[in-house]
Amino acid sequence: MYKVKLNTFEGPLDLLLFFIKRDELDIYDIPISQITKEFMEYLHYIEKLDLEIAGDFLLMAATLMQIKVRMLLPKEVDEKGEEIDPRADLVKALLEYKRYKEMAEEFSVMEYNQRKINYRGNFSADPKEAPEEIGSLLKNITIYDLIKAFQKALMEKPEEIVHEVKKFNVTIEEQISYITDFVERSNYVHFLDLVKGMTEKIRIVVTFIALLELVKMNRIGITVSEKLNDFVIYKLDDGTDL
Amino acid sequence: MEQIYKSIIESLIFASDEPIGATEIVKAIKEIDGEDISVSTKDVEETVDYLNQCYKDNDRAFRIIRIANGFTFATKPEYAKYIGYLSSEKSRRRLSQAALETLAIIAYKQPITKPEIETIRGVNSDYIINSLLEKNLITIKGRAETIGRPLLYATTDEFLMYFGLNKITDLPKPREVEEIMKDSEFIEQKRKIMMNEIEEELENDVDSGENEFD
Amino acid sequence: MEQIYKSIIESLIFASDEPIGATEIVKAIKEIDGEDISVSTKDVEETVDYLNQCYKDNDRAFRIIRIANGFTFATKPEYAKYIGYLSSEKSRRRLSQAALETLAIIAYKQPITKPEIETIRGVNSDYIINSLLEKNLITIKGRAETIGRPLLYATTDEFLMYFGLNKITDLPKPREVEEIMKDSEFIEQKRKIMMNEIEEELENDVDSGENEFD
Repeated sequence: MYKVKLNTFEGPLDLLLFFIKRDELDIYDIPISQITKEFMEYLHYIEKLDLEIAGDFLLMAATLMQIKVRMLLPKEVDEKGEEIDPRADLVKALLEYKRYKEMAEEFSVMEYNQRKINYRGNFSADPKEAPEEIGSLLKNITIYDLIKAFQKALMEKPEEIVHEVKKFNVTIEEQISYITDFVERSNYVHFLDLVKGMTEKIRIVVTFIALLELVKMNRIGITVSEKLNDFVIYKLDDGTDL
Repeated sequence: MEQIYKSIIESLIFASDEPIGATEIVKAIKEIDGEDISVSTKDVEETVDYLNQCYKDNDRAFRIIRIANGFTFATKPEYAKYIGYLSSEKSRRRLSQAALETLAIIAYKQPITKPEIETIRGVNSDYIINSLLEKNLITIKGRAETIGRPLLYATTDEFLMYFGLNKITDLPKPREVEEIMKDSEFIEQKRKIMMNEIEEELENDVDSGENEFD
Repeated sequence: MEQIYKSIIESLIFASDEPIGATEIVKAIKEIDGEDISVSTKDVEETVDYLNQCYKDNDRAFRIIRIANGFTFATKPEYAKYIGYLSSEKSRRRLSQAALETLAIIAYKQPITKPEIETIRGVNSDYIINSLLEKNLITIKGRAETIGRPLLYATTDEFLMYFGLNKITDLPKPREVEEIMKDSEFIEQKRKIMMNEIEEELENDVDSGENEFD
C-alpha cells in the first residue's frame, strides 16, 4: 500500500516515473494499459480534491490513451522495415526528464553545502575615496557627443567682450570648404584641431553648423576620438568609409 | 571562554549585515550552545582587541572597528582610493531603479520626448535623462514635430550591448512578460500542487558534515 | 610584485560586495598607480593562495573563495549555525524541487527557450521561470532565431554564487541517459541527503482515508 502525496509530483512525467519506480517496471517496456489506468486514477483523485486539473496532466492522459490504442493495432514499421514502438517517444521524454531530475538533486546538495557559507555582511564602514574621472566610456559617437564637444570648445575660449555689432564675416559655405579642404589634405582631422585658433565664438558655431551640413550630405563621417569631448572628422567617398 | 569562541565571534562580526553588539553576540552563542556557556560581553570585547592585535601583527588590510554601539569590519583607510575606484566602476555598471525605469520607457516608446517620459513617470526626469545620455545608453534622435519641437530620445548601440541584445526588436515585449505572469490564480493553484515549499530553519540544515575548506 | 600589493589585493577583495575578478583587481591597481605597475592576474591568484595560507595558519574564521568568476571572502562552514541564528528572520528558504529541476535544465542547455524547457519538464513552467527571474538566478539572453523568436534564458552570476560554483563549466556532469536506469540505488542515496524531500502521509493532508492508492 503506497500513499501518494499530491505535491510530490512536478508533473505528468514525474508521476509516470514514480509508477515505474514503485512497481519496478522496465522503462523500455512500459505496460501501457496498467500505467494508463494508474494515471487516470490519479486524475480522478485530483478531481475528487476539487483541484483544477492541470492541462499538462490531461495532455499526458491523452498521449497514454493514444499509445494504448496504437499498441493494439498492427505493428508499424519505419523506412528501414524495423518495428516502431509506439512508446519510444514517451520513453525518450521520460529518460530526458529523469536526467535533469537527477541533476536537480545534485543541485540540491550543492545548495545545501553552499548555505553553510556566509559572505561578508556589512560594507558601509569601508573608507572610500571619490575617484578621479577615469577614461571615457563612449564607444560610439552621437549628435549629443557632438554638442558636448562643441560646448567644450566654446567654453574653453576666453570670453571676448565685443563692443560693436559686426556683420558676421564668416559663412557656412566658407566653413564647408574650410573643413573639406582639411579632410582632403589629411583624410581626417580632430574637431578640436579644426577650431584651434578660432577666437570668435561665432566662427566656431558656423564651423560646427557646416560640419553638421557635411554629415547630412554624407560627405564626411564622424567617429570617436581617444580624447574626451573631442571627435574625429574623416572623409567619406560616395557615402562610404575610406 | 573556550578558544573556539574567538573564531565564532570573528565569524559573527564578519557576517553580520550591520554592526553587531557584544550582547547580541553573547545571545547568539548561548542560543545555539546553551545558557551555561561561559561567554560574557567582556569576553567579546577582549576577543575583538585580541583579533585586532592579530590583524596588526599579520599586516591584514582590515580591522574590526567600534561603530554605532557595535562591531564591524572595515578596510584600512590607506586603501580607500583603490576601493573608491572599484565602487565607482560598479556604480557605472549598475543602473539605479529610476534610471532603469526611464531607460525602459525610452527603449519601448522610442523615439520619445522628455514631456512624454515625465507624463509616464510622473516626476521630473531631467537628471536621469542627462545621466543616461552621459552613460551613452540613450541619445538624441532629432526633434518631434509638435509644439516647441522637443528633443526625441532613443536608445544607443551601447544600450543594446549593455543588455546583450542584437537589435532593439529583441527586447522582450511587454506582452511576453505578461504572458509569463498570465492567469496568476491558476498558477498559484498549480504552485501549491507542484512546489514543495518547505520552510526550514538553518539549524536543521547544519550537520557535522564536510568542511570544504580544510 | 611589490609587497604592498598583497595588502591592496586583500583590501580590494575584502571591500567588494560581490566576487571580484583578478582582471578587475589588476585594472583597479593600474588605474590608480599607473599602467607600468607590475601586477598580473597571476600575481593576484598567487596572493590569494598566500593570504588563504595566512588565514589558515592564524586560524581565521574566513577564507577567500573562488566563486562566480571572482574572489570573495566567506566564513568557514562550521560557524553557519551561529550566523544562521542571527539571520533567522530572513530565514533563507531553499529552492523547491520544481525550481531546482528547471534550473538544472537551463544550466545545462543554456541558452534555452521556454517551450524547450516545458517539453523536457512536461509541464507549463511560466510560474517557475518567472520566480527564477525574480530571484535573479536566470536572465533573458536575447531571442532564438526560430519561429516566433522566443526569448532565451540563461543562468546568472547569482546562480553560480548560490550553488558555490566558480564558473558554469564547474557544474557536475549529467549522466548519460543509458546509465541512468542502471542503478536505482544512486537516487535513493541522494534522496537521503536531500532536505527538500519529506514523506508525508496522505491522511495528514486530506480528511478522509479514501485517497490511498495501491
